[in-house]
Amino acid sequence: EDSSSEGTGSESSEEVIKIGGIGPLTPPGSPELGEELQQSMQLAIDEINADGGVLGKDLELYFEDSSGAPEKGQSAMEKLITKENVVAIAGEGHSSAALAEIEVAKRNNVPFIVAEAWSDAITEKGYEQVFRVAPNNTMFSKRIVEFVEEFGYENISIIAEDSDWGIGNVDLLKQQFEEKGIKFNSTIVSRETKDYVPQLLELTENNEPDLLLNIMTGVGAYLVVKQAHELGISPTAETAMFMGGADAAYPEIWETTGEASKYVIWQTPYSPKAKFTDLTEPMVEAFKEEFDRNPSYVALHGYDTVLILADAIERAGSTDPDEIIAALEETKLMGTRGEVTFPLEKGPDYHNWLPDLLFMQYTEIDQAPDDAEIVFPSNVATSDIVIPE
Amino acid sequence: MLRVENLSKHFGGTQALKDVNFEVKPKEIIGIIGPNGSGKSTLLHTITGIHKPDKGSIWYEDKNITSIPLEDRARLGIGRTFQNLRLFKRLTVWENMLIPAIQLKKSKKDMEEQASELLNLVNLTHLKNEQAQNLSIGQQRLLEFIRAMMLDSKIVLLDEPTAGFHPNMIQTFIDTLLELNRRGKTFVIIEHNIPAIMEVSTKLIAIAAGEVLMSGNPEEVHSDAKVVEAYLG
Amino acid sequence: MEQLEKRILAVLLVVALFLPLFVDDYALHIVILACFFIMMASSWNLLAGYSGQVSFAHMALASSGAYTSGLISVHLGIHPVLSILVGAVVAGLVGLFLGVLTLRMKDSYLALTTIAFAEIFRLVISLEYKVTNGKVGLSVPGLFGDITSKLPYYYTAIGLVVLMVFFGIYRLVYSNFGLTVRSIREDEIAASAMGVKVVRHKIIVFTISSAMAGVAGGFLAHYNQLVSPEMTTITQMGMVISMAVIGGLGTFIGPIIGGLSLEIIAEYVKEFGNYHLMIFGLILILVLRFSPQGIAGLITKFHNRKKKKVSTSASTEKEVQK
Amino acid sequence: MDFLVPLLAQLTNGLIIGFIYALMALGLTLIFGVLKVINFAHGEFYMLGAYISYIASRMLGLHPIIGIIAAVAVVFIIGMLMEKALLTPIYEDKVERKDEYALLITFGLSIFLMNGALVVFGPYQKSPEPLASGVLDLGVLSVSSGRIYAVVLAIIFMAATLFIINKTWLGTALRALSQDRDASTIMGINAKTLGSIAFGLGAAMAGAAGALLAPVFLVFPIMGVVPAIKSFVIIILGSMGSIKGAIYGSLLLGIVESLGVFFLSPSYRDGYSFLLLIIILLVKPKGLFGGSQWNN
Amino acid sequence: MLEVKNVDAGYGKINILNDLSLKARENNLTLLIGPNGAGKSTLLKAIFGFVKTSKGSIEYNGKDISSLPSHQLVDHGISFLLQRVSVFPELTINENLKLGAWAFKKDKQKVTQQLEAMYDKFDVLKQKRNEKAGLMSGGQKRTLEIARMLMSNPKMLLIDEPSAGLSPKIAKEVYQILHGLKDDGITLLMVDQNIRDSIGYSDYVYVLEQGSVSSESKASEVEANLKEVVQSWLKF
Ligand SMILES: Nc1ncnc2c1ncn2[C@@H]1O[C@H](COP(=O)(O)OP(=O)(O)OP(=O)(O)O)[C@@H](O)[C@H]1O
Ligand SMILES: Nc1ncnc2c1ncn2[C@@H]1O[C@H](COP(=O)(O)OP(=O)(O)OP(=O)(O)O)[C@@H](O)[C@H]1O
Ligand SMILES: [Mg+2]
Ligand SMILES: [Mg+2]
Repeated sequence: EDSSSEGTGSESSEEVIKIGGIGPLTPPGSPELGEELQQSMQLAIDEINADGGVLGKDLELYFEDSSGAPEKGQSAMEKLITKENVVAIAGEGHSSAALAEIEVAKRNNVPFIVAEAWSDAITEKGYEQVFRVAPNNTMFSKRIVEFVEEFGYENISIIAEDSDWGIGNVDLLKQQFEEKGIKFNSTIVSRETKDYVPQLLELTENNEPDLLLNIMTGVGAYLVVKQAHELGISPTAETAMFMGGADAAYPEIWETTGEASKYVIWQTPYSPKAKFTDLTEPMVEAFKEEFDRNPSYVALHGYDTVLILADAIERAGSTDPDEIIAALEETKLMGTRGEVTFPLEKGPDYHNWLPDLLFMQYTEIDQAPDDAEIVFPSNVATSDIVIPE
Repeated sequence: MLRVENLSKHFGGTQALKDVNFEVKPKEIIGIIGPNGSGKSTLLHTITGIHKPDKGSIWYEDKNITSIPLEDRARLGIGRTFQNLRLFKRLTVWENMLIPAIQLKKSKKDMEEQASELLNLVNLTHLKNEQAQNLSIGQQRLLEFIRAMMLDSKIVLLDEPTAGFHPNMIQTFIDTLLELNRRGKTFVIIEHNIPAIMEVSTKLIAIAAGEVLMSGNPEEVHSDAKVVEAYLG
Repeated sequence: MEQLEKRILAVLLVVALFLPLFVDDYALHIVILACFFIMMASSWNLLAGYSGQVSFAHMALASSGAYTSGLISVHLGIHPVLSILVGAVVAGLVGLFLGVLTLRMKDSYLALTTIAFAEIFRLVISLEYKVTNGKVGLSVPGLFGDITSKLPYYYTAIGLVVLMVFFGIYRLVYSNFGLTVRSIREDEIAASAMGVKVVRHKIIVFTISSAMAGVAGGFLAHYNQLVSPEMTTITQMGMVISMAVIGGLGTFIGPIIGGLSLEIIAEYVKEFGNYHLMIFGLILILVLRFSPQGIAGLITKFHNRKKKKVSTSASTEKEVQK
Repeated sequence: MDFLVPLLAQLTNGLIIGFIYALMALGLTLIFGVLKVINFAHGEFYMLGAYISYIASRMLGLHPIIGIIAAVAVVFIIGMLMEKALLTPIYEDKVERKDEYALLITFGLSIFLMNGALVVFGPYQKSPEPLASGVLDLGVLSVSSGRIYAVVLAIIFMAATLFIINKTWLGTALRALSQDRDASTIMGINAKTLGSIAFGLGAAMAGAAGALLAPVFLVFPIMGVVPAIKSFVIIILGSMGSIKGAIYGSLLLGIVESLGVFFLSPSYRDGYSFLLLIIILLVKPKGLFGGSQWNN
Repeated sequence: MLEVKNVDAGYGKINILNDLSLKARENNLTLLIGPNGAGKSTLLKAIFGFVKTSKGSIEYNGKDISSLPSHQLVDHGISFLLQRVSVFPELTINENLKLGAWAFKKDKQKVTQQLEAMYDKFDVLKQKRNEKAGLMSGGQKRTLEIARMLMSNPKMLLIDEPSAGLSPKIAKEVYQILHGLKDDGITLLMVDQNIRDSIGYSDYVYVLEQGSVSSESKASEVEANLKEVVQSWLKF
């Protein structure tokens, strides 16, 4: 019945183990995110296959486009499960899509490792099929608040996109700032708009924040930096700028924002300066070699999901979903960013391995992300925050 | 049965109608003549409700219809054709014929009989299933005329119905018209074809610059010096 | 209705009846989605193809039905069968409102104004996330609980809905009402001069087709168990229009064929990864460019050609007899 | 005073954005006016313009001005070719539903170009060499020189277009063509070529807007979607096909958006223009300058 | 001089003109009449290239023009008056007329000269010169179309029902103008049902029936030659 995938031929179902990949490859999602996921997962699979595969079989990646949209994601999951018959799935970088996808994973009882979507609800729902190797919003917002407290910021402005990630974080931050009595204001903006001047003016109208939190992804993230700089709002001596999205670590940042990104503070779960594990550097090198660009941490997440799945299947000794899930729960595996384990107590951190978050700062124009200094947390910091004159 | 009182209409600086008064009695055939741009079509548009008059009123069977919508006037029994043809271009000839009848909720049999008869009368039966836009201009004008007849109007207003007709066709048209008139229909006809209008009309109204220049017996109007000067040349 | 249309419909019906016996779940899933699009395309065709009101708000109307149904089934615990009906009524009312609002507009104005309406709608449901759950989408109960193995149930149910909707459209289109509506499309002034109640007809069509969209939207919501603003994007609307036009606008069978074939094509080109939308766009362009009358037009042409061969020989015979 | 300065700042920004949209909307209205076609791929011509200026300035190392000129020229040619390839069936009477055909084929083109760009250029954001760096202090607002350049150039492009449309034989012929194709042919006008030129010109204006804004708003495959929708709103606001309308419509849009942001909430910014549109259409179903199409 | 030889033409697969031949002689006004739907307009459209011919040739001054694009015929001095309304409604009357001179648009002086000539001939147009053409009455539009056709200084005119919608007075003036053109060496081919008035200005008459010429005659001999056809003519 299922002879669609050419090349592997008819005996395919016995000879290979099918792994599903999912992520946005086309708009309205962020295709750059999906592309990195797909590339890094393929990289891991190729490496594993070169080493003899899993249970003596090759792994094969079936990557579906979710467009970052709930319905499309749902449909893509259905396809992976009912048509391609994959044994496990990993990926996704948009919370809205991921939340729809986990429902399908649960309904069909297929293990699903979310690689890069941060919404608390994904793991908080407590579905036993669902795992995550990315930070969640609760943790992310906690780190931001810790950062704010450590550096003594007192007046915060937040500009956030209208996605689940953006809105979710604003809610969490609001709550904590209120508790701690830190002054703040916030605005939610559409990801499609490109002129954020009105919102930036509104935020700073009769108000001079000392920290601007830029909770945006993609083009919006860059444009907020650029336009805040043009308006002379941030980063300045008075107002620091923090970028929450992965985009700060993309090499495009200098071409797109120019001098505006100098002094921007950003977060990343990975920096070569913080030596995580022995796997990190070879993976980064292999990725550069293969795809001719520097990986962002998204790629590391994607890469790890495959390692984790391979390891679990190997230990389970079968591709039965329940056994893979059981094996996943017992994971203790060195990934590219640390030793992965999945906590079992319910809550946002259920089945969620939380990687470290590093806060970095660019101090030179055209600085490579790898050369940026770590400014927080203090135990790994390589430098103090530089304040522009 | 139809009466207009002090009808005036202007477009920007153009005074298209100026205090026009006249009355149409049942079974009359009124001819309207006048130079180009004298306001004839505007008069028809105003009577049927396409334009709102600036001033004046329109009475139909002792009912003031000045401000009722277009389609209600049609349903009351005022039919019309247009100088610039307004057929349902992509509907077939046959479908064009049925539209008015459907609005009157005629029985299927009645409307089909009536449509066939009219098509036969003007020799368009062979084009029945052709889209209206594929007819020659003369054929389109004919179709518009018989389509208006499907509305069973008591009074029909025609705007240059014979323009572009072959003389034989004009004769057929006149015969049809007179026959319908005998059966009780009233007509108001705008026409530049003098012999034709002279043959059919019972009364002639000459309009110039939006005003009624003269009205009355066709012969008298035709030979009137003012009319000749303004219109016939 | 033409013989040819009848024959095609009969074939489709038979195929639909026996389909579940031969295909896997995923294929059934695609067919269910196709049914949704067919309903959308057909009801849009009623609006645009027959009455000439080219609206881009059809997906927004479906979405209004879907959200209504979803929200009341979640909050009031009403069974989806009922809530879908309520959704349809609400969509109909929104359609009525929109119809009145755009009554005096034509052609491109109407098209672009309805785009504006759809965009506002999408903006509101994205931003009022406290009620609608924003871009994440609203989780709603399934029509038959939440187990996928009930796919055949859904298949049967949507089959019935499709039949009902089609019956409605069929009755409207092949009636005096349908003919009158087409005359409005051709020339509103001429139509009113022939006694047609233009306003009433336009609004009725708008309302009915909106309610149909509402049913389709509601059904999809309770099948997917999810409603999200994604449904209302111009791209999605463009898909529906493409289906109607590629199938053949202003024909009964067109949107059915169009919906089915485009959904299948869309599914098939997914194999091409991130090339898939590009290829899809290309297919759209090529089909339109080389068969502007749509697939239905193509079929009639082939059919007629065959028939003509027969009839020309018949007419020459006649001539000979003379 | 506390109140006035921020309001002025918002209004200034709104006007600047408005001028920039005007250029795009003008192209759209030109195409609609002459060919009666709503060009759904307008946003993608905007995107092409941006990518071409990117290629010219970053990859070939040319001066940014040359990048913009190249963008205008290349998009003009692409526009002409697309018109010839895709829209001819309309004039040859091969399609019954001309409006829908044009709408859809440009819709298909839009999907194709957008996703084609995704495949060719990749999803990552890019930016051409900016024309100028630094900011200009306008008192109430500091604006990047890039935006100022974009506005000035946009105004120059618009003035040129207005001149062509209203004062030259080509313009008169284009307007004639828009009203009656056969009648133009009878005048000896080559309708095919002129139609292509019109489409090319319209597309080139979108391309120009894209190239001008590329350094301001960045370059990426889906960049054209929002500007295209805004342009749709603008040209209905100002009456489709009306040149004057497109310009006033853009400015109005910019102003209304900033007022809405200031007095209501910034989140619904994109909604204000739509609401304005619906209100205006209720009063004037053919837009502000409705009734006659080419009243300049 | 224009010669149509054995032409077949029609719409889609339907043939309207069947093996039709006729001549429009130099300095002559050739009149074309026939029942509605006979194919008169189709013939003029075929000559101008709006309808494609499937057989035969159309020669203008000895050159086959049937494959030339329509707009180029204007450069050859051929002008066409359509039967349907064809003014540019949103352009002013002045702009409409100017476009009539498209073929020599570079020669500013000549354009102005021609414009003045037309305003002299047609007073209505002069009065309304800066108004939109779409707002004129039916007959005024017709007048504008005729003037616009004459703007181009044509050598050959194809005219479809010039007098339809014109008041008798204006119609007479138009006939006189057209008649006068013959003296300038212009060839005219005219469809006109208003035979009673137009025959006096014509030199040659063709009768078209069902897509073919059914009879032809010198205008002066029409009554003698075409008794049957003529009967109702002179009445209307
Ligand atoms: N676009 C078209 N498509 C198909 N058939 C057409 C088309 N235009 C005209 N016809 C048909 O061709 C025939 C001749 O039309 P044509 O317009 O040449 O007639 P005509 O002699 O000019 O008549 P009239 O005096 O009424 O203008 C008619 O039977 C008409 O139905
Ligand atoms: N919609 C309009 N807007 C502006 N002016 C108009 C409009 N309609 C008609 N006019 C003007 O009103 C006058 C009367 O026009 P109308 O069409 O009634 O003339 P008519 O008597 O029917 O002429 P014809 O015999 O040429 O058809 C003309 O000068 C015309 O230009
Ligand atoms: Mg008139
Ligand atoms: Mg004719």
